[in-house]
Amino acid sequence: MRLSWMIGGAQGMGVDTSANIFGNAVARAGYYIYGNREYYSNIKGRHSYFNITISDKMVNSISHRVNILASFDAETVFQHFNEVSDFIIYDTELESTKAEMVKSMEWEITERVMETLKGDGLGTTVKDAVEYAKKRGVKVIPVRYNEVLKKVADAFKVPLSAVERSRNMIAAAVSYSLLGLDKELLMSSIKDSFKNETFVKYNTMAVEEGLKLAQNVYNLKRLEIKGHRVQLDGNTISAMGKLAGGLRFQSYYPITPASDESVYIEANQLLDMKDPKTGDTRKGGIVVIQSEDELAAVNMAIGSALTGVRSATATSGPGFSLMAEGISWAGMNEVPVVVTYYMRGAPSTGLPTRSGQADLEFALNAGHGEFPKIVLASGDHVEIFHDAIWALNLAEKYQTPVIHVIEKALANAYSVFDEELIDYSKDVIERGEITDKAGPRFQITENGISPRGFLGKVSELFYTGDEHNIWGHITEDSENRKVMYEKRMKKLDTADKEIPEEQRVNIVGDGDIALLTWGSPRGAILDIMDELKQEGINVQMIQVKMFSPFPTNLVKKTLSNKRKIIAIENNYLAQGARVTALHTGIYPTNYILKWTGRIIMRDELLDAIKKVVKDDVKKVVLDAGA
Amino acid sequence: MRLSWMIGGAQGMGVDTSANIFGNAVARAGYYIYGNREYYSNIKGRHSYFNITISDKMVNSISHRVNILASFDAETVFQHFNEVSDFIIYDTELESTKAEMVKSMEWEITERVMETLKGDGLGTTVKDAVEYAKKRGVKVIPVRYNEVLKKVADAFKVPLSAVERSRNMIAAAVSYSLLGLDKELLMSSIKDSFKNETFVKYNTMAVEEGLKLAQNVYNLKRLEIKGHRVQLDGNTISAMGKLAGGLRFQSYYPITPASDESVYIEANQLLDMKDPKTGDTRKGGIVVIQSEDELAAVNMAIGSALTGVRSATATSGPGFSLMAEGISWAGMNEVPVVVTYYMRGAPSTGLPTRSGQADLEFALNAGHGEFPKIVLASGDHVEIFHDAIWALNLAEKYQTPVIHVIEKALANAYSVFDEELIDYSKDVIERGEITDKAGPRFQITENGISPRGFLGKVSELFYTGDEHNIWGHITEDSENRKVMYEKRMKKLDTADKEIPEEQRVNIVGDGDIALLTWGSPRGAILDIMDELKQEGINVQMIQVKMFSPFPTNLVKKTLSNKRKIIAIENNYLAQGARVTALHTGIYPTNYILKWTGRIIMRDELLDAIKKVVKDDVKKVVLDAGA
Amino acid sequence: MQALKKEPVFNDWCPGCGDFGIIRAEEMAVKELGLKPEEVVLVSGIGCSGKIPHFFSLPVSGVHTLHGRALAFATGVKLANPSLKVIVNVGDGDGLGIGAGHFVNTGRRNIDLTLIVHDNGVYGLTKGQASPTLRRGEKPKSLPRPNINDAVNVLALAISSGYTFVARSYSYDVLFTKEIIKAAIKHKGLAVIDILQPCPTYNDINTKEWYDKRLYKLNWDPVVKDPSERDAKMAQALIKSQEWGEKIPIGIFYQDETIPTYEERILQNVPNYMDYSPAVQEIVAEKTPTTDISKLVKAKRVV
Amino acid sequence: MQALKKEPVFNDWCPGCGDFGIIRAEEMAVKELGLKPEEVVLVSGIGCSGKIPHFFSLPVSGVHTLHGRALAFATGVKLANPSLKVIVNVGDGDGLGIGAGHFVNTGRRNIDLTLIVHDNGVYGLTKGQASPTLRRGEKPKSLPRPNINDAVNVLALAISSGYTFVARSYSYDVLFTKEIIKAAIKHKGLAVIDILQPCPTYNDINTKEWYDKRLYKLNWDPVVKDPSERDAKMAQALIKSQEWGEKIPIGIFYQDETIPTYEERILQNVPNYMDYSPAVQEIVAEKTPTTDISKLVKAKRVV
Ligand SMILES: Cc1ncc(C[n+]2csc(CCOP(=O)(O)OP(=O)(O)O)c2C)c(N)n1
Ligand SMILES: Cc1ncc(C[n+]2csc(CCOP(=O)(O)OP(=O)(O)O)c2C)c(N)n1
Ligand code: SF4
Ligand code: SF4
Ligand SMILES: [Mg+2]
Ligand SMILES: [Mg+2]
Repeated sequence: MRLSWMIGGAQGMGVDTSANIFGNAVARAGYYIYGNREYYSNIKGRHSYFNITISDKMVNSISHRVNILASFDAETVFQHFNEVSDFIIYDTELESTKAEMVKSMEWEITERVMETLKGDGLGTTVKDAVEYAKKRGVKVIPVRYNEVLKKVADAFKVPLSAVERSRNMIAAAVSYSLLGLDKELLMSSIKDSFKNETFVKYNTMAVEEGLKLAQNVYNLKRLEIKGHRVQLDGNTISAMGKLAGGLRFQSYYPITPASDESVYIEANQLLDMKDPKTGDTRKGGIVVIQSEDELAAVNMAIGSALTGVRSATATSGPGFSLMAEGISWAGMNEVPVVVTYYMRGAPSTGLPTRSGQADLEFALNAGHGEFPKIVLASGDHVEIFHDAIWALNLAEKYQTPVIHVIEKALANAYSVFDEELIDYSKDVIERGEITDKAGPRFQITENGISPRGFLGKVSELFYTGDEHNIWGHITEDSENRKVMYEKRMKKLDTADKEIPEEQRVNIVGDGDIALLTWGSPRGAILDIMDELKQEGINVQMIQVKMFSPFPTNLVKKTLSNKRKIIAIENNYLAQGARVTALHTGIYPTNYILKWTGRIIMRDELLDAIKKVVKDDVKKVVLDAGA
Repeated sequence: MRLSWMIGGAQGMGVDTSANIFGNAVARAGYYIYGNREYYSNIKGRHSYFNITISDKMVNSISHRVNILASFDAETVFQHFNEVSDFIIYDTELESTKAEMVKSMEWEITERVMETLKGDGLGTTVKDAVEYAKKRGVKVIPVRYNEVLKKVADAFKVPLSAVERSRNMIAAAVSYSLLGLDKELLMSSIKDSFKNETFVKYNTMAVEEGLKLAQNVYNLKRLEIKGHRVQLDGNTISAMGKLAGGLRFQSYYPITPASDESVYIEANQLLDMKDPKTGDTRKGGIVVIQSEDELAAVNMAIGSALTGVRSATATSGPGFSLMAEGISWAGMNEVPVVVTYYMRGAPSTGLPTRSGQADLEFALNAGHGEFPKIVLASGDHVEIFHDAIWALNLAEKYQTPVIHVIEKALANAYSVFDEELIDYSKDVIERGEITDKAGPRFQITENGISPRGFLGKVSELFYTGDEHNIWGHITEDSENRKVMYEKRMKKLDTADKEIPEEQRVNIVGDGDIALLTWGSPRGAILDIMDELKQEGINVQMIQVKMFSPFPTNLVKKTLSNKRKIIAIENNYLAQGARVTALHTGIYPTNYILKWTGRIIMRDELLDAIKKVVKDDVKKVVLDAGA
Repeated sequence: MQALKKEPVFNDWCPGCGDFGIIRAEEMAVKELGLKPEEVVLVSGIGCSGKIPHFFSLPVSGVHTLHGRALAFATGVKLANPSLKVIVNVGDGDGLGIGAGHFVNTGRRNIDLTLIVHDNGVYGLTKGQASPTLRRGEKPKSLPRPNINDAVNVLALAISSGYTFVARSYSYDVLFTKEIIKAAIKHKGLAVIDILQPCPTYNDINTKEWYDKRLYKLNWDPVVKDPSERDAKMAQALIKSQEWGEKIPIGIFYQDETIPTYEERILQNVPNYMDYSPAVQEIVAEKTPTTDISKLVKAKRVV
Repeated sequence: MQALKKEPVFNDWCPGCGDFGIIRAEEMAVKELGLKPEEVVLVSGIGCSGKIPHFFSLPVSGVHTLHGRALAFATGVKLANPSLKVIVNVGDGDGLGIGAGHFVNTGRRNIDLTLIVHDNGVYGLTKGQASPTLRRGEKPKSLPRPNINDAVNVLALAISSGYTFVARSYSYDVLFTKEIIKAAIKHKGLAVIDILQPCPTYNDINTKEWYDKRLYKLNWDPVVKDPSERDAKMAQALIKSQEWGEKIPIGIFYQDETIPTYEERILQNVPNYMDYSPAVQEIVAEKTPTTDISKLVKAKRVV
């Protein structure tokens, strides 16, 4: 069972809040949820929307076509009328608003909307858009938002403007009615969401009114729930993983979509920590510093790591570009530092609030020169959590920078899942080779790993970005260079030997068609595997999680003798497949790619795979999503 | 005919000057020369040396084993006594100096020297080192430098310190005697090299004295010369190419080994320029600006390029890392900008004055996101010249950043060659699609190239690092994103179609053993092909010059059905071969690699290839050179 | 997609944003000075403020660059084509956080540019984090806890770095701001205007009401008429720049045209730089280079 | 290669380099203050000056970082382990050219660090290009033409950026420099010392002879004893910082311990920061995490 719901509205109008509350209420009824957020690089006024899938099983994707569209402004109708299958909730007072009057809508979109409507012999008003949908079997639910709000305002004897922010909750409430779930769940969700009593009151009443405006259609039943469930977005869960993993220092410079992670850590800076000797718990503080730029951010984290403190920074493309030099220093000096790399629409400033997977090869090669670098990419929220801990371990074990890739598509999306999935009592903390004795920092060893002392614990420790001898002092000697360089590089071989390949790639299914992917497309793929099977298409998902060191043998073996290898990525060049080809010599036979900055959705992916398999189309370019 | 000569001494003691004068004099006798410079990242006191090969044919490599070593300090003897085959010139007064007394020598080296000498039952003095060489058939020429200098000082009635800097010229003179060439050539070379009359006098007398201390051994004859010959290092010839190619703006931040290029341009800022209409020549100025960092350098060049001015910057690893973000902006905004990338010992500060080829994959992938980038790497001085012009053309034709890779091994080496090789009357200037009409900057076209207007010539031009519409205004529209992104990426396909693959890869020889290389190793390979043939080893050199767009078809065809493919590179990972594999699916069978920061020399390479071919050794790691 | 005529760009700043006052003042200044549109280039950084070139109502050109790097781009544009009027708009985070290095070092060059700092105390576009001009201990509504960094003194920093025109204005006083911008553009040399720009969305401390009761206009002579006056005028400006609290001065703090511009300094080495700048040099004559490097080659001849 | 005991590092500065005076003074200062070697971390940038940790004769630790980034590394070291004494040595190009952004923004934090600027007017290690402290029109022997950039006023910049201890010294006056360094290390907060450091190899203008006849020692009270004195003391320091020419003052220009350090500001949010800092927290107990995030998880429960 799956149901899709979308709510849209201008930025600053509370779309997020209502989407969270709506989702939260549905989750309380025992449903799993995946919700994706789309918004402009803008503070107020531009269109944003949340697209949610509700399911009785765990779900990790959204659908382009939604059952219900909850709108309370004109732009949402224009941007999405063509994506709805069942219901459109809209504001009757806006019926005569024309597309060309909506100034916040980009003219490219307006033009397309007008074309579509005119192509159907319609005008260009909200009413026409709704009409267009109606003709295609969509039911419409007109709402007189201002009337409802006026009621609320009157009841509390406040001006209309005071209750303005409940508008979005009305839209949520109307759609909630359609589901047929207990009203109480929604009410309690509201109560838990607002700290401010007055807001609870306004919203409760607005919702009461909204609920009256539609009736149960979908008949959702309350499901039984075992254990606890959590609702988490990618930024937060990454922060949680890092904290559990022993992160004690995070530097950052604000950037979308990375900074929410750091802001969360800062807000939760004081944590319970168990004393390993006494077993007592006491509060300890994490240092979080907002730096002046990303050059400072990465180098502060490196400096901190030298004292033996688990240290990280988080950024996205533009900031990561600025970190290349520092990463190279960390590689040269064998410093365990984690960079959480939130990928967004690139190149350059690109689409700052949209998603993308176009920085993978940059992440792998960032920083001049050769040094071991570990790069891993998570595919869903639960993976992010454990990978965040893993990244901190890998950094210390191999004494080298680790890049943890998380896409905006995961960062700003949330999912509801069983809490036990992020039980971390079985996640280990491995600190690698540590010493508290003075001595040469860069001892030549067989596996490349040298015992590491900490600044402040051991004296006469030396570091330099220049080539150095075992003591960390500069030397240009040719023989030392040869040996020291090799020692560093060997760590990547050691890591490659030690880290089980099974942990570096997720292989699901056993079909003869390989879906080669990484990161967020995992969700859509997993969510359509059953449907594909029903269509007679047996696939196997090969989701590469670690690109360096690359799980060459397992991937090679798995890709061999496949009927088709379809690369599925959110970029133009199929970079994950390129890296795979570099290591295995195996190239994809087909491509399903998307670079619009929007997440790959399960329905468009299903169609695309069918096209590839049945019509043997070489390459499908996806573009769903406003 | 080939003869190798080396001179060494402490930094700041004029080793370069004497090497240049010596080479210059020999060149005047009709010989071709290749000279490589090695020095520490230090201003005064550390060991530096010049290794020169003299030949009657054009030569592009040096030999590890040298015929003559001209020394005038103790460290030079210790660092090189083991590399000489015929003559060591040394200072008798230093005979009792022990290796362990030479504080400027790194202890790793001292230890090795002492071990070698002790292993031969010798002590650790200069005398012992000389003895060691003698035992192996090397003739020694002891010189009493102070006596000679005292003579000079007395003659001019100046203190000894005033003529101290002629010490190196004495060493050069003694070795010059061995060659048997006209004294006059050396004298005139001195005269042309020093502006200061007094220095000419001191040096002339010192040389007169020096010449007396040895006799003709090698019997070099004066050769006939047709046309002119020039003596040029990589920094200078790159600057010359850029200037001929129409460069009008260069920004830079000081960094070894890049900044000499910019300093040269600045010093020659006022150039003769022909007016295309009148044909008259007038002076025009190039703007050269020393910026506050490389972030500024690259962005200044980009800003300048927007006005239609051919613009470039030059840097090496650490600086290039800082340019990644700017390069991504230039890619997004389709700005023709050239970055001359001088590769040196990496990672991080690495070996700042040594060479390396370890930044290739970084250069290819620098900057977040996907955008066309053209990357070309020159293999010798003449290539640098024409490639510098080519790079400027490519940047404008494809409106995108071009990275021109030059290694330190070429930058600080010089060669003497026929001037006609850098005749640029046949080099064309192609500016690509230019418009002087106002209109959308980023028109969607079939080949991805949009007519480009210049800031200041056309009004209402807009640029932004955000995704933009045809007018250069920000838009997040999904459909525009798809099309605009594709338009940009298509330019790389267009370039791939238009640039003949033959220009992108040099294929020399027709053997069934492929020597797959790029950049500076070209010289050593070309210089040993005859000897290999004599050994029954028939090779073909495949020198990739352009890595993006990669000459896939030609390289694939050429590499197919080879008995062996040997990757020869100055790095650890064989990055050029990796990129080749990515595009062709063909991997090397063997590797000859070197990452000590020293250039690949023809004698060690010859040995290594023999080992690979005859003994079937999988990988040979080179390490010649102090 | 291929719109034949340019559609107007939607200005998506928040209602009431102080940036509206800046753009109006800047448009008026450009207009009143009678500058030709194709000679005006607006260069901006990244932030709410950085979008300004896209929103400008006059047919000038605009380059929306990178966060922190606007001055570097602007320097390239200006030096390649010194006939252009280049105006640079940056956010306070943009110009003084990530861009502080360029802020300082551009000062050393005294290029004839106008730099406008949108000083709102926050990082607007990334949701209201503290910017370098927010004072320690202050907690605008977007911060979870009071700011723990001290504020930078923009004006003193500019003076210490070599800016030769240093002023402060207030974005809601459009006419005054317009006059200051005009003076800055007319100034021969590097000008900076720190414009106090309320951000009603995130900064609920430095609001219109807050400023209205504090701001007063300087009534003095900030101009260095002779190098001998420099030290004194600079000192008075530096001292004045410390004033912040109950009373906050706006106006021109310091102006010195006795220092040569960077362009004039280039002229010493390139005598025809102004009329034969890189932007007007022709580099190609019938496909071949116009540049004659034969003298350079000759200098490297060995025979 | 695997030397068992550490060999002495060869100091490869040029004979007569002013850096020798700085290293001697710094060593003496560390010694006389009785600091424990393992508690002292020298952090340096890239340049001739940047090599200083490798040449230090005391068994302290050293981090030779990146060009321009020393302050960022130092900030990380210090905040992760606030019990360390962190001394930062930078070149003038390093600290005020490429590093100017960190110079300014570190000022805003008042971290308890000591920053020493090796002010030689040139980029030593890259062969003598003009550094940001070289004055316009000057042509040291390494420049082909006179410098066309203005010099930055290091002291005024530091004061405008928030440094709470601002001094100037002279490297050939080792004892005086030592005392200033001691005062800077003892200072609670961010200290900067601009040390005039002759570079005999490239800078033949600001030589020993040149300085010897110009330098004089400040004889005043630079200390802000109460916040009410701040403006006046700052103003006097700013004015004094302009003095350069026939007379050049050295000494402490400004000192203010009434402003809380960054560490103190962290303490407001993390009460046990000084004795339970990140560096002393144990993150692992028998291979498993010591950190308990269950409260955070609970807060995200839907059911
Ligand atoms: C290198 C880099 N880091 C971070 C960002 C994210 N970013 C976008 S706008 C902004 C701050 C904007 O603040 P400010 O400069 O004060 O401008 P305002 O929005 O307040 O006008 C930041 C940090 C970026 N675009 N590039
Ligand atoms: C990012 C980067 N750019 C450039 C360089 C090259 N570089 C090395 S030292 C130096 C300048 C040194 O000058 P300064 O900081 O004044 O120190 P000094 O040598 O005078 O002590 C430069 C530019 C570098 N190492 N890194
Ligand atoms: S966030 Fe602030 S600065 Fe940005 S547009 Fe809104 S009001 Fe203006
Ligand atoms: S170049 Fe100058 S600063 Fe560098 S070591 Fe030599 S004298 Fe000192
Ligand atoms: Mg701001
Ligand atoms: Mg310096």
